[in-house]
Amino acid sequence: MSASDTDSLVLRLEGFEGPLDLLLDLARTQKVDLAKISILALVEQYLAVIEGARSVRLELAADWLVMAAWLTWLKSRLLLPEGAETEEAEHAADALASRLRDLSAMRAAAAWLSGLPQLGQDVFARGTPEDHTEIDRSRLALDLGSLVRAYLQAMRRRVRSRRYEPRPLTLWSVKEALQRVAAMLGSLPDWVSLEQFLPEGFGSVLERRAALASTLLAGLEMARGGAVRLRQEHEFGPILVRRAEGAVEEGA
Amino acid sequence: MTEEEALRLAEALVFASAAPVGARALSQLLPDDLDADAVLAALRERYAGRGVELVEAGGGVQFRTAPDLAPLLRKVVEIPRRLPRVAMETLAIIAYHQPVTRPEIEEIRGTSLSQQTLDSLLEADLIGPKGRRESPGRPTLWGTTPHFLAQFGLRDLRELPRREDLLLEPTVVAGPVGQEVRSEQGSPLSPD
Amino acid sequence: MTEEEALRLAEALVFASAAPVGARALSQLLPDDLDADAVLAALRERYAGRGVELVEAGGGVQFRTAPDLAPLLRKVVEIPRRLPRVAMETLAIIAYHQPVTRPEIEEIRGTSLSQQTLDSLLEADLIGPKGRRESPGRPTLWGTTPHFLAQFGLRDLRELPRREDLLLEPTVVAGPVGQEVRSEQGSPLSPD
Repeated sequence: MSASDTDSLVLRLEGFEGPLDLLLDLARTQKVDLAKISILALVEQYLAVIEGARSVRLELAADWLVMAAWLTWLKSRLLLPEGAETEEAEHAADALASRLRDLSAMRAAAAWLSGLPQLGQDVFARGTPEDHTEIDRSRLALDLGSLVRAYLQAMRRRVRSRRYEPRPLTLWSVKEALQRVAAMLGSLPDWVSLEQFLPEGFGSVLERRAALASTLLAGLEMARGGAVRLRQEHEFGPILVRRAEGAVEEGA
Repeated sequence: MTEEEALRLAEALVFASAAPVGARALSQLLPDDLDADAVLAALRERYAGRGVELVEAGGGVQFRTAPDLAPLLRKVVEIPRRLPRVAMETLAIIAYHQPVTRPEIEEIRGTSLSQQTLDSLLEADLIGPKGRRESPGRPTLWGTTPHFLAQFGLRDLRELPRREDLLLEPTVVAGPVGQEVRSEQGSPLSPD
Repeated sequence: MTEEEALRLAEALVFASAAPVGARALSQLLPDDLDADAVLAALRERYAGRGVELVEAGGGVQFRTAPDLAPLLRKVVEIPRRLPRVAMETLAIIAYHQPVTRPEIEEIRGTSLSQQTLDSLLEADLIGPKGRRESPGRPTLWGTTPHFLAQFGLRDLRELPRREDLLLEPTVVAGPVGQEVRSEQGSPLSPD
């Protein structure tokens, strides 16, 4: 393959439907029977194309790179002296060649189908078919295909007509906790548990935990500012709060 | 173009057209030296007495079954009725979301559901009431009938293609719009 | 009923129907001593070379315009859009590997299958669900429809070329290497 070929492939990379598509195209450029392609040559060409493409566009899709990594492995094994690993690699190479053959056969089948005169494209059925049926309401023409099509239609229309509305936030914020702690502080004679500052009536465990975290943050904030003191007797024990009189004590 | 070729073309054109073909439409396809009226006349003559005849209709000509054969055909050609699109969509939604209430079907289709549509599905014995939802107004729940399974050749409802196999979700759920939809797509009875 | 009368009747029956007509439908109209297949064969002969021809497709016979008239008819008859290449490839894979699941199709093409492609094939009534595979997740199996055969003018799926014949690609074999015959056939799914 010449350098100019590589360049044009790099530019065309977006036109390929995935790595297998590119590999098949490269195999075709070897201009031999697919059964006789050199997997090694193919691997080198693919890696060259991917390397070239990466120098132009760093963001190359994952499946291209996964295939590149796999082919690198394959190449390294194929180059090893005879041994168990080479055998394994040859199996893998056969599997790859076989996949390419199958894809190639399906391409050819698609081309063959496209070449047939298609109803409604190349040949036409009667434009005004006559219905001599006396309509018998007892029978319905129902098939799974039309049921599924109808469902898809309904769901797609629904997606189009839908608007996004964010859910209202119900979590107790640090700001709210600060206000509440500040408001309640004056009436506290001595150390009280932080949990005493939580508002009532939480719907879920999650909401309660969030409120506790907000209240703790509020307490820490106020302790930093010297308004309160925090204390924890032991690990995981209740966190106690009282109005500050002197130095600030850090919570454990 | 020979006269025979013109005849072939006229035959194919009249056959394939969804509406009657006038001489003017044909003449656009014919070379100047061929007269469309004459070609159509020759075509009519060729089909005279056959099972299908060329008749004048709506400002042009059209193929029609010979009148004497129509009664014979009437007994045989069986074209089963298709459900209207709205009914088919409603049926599909009931099949996939059952048991489901009428407002829920309307919510999914994004439009109101006519009594006629519901009646037609009931008459065809494709759907039936499946109790009531214990919510304000106690709306009727709808589901599919055993006859529905028989009509579609299904052993049971699990034979319906799964929604994920219809590719509804992977592309639909791109971004917050999709997520919103997905969460409501789940069975209406199952809470999040 | 004379043979000529049988021919008229068959002509009218096939002309009237929107879908291919099977020999059995015709034989119900004919007296016992007349063979429906023979009548249809005589009808085909009568229409050979005309602007409208009798062709076998999708399990029956249908009148269709002669392929050579397509360029002229396309000027006046409305044509739906052709399927894009990706859809044709997917259709070919489904036709050859059916019943087949979506992941298998993706495996063969080496890339994911878009919603749009599957939709377009479903909407054109070329493919349909064919039950589920009894494997984990019970994925939906896809296959071609009767309309697929009618659309491409195939009598049945056996009219598709054999895969090993498809592999003798004139595009890959440059030069006069045409005689080279390969017997082996790629396995449909070779896992890594």
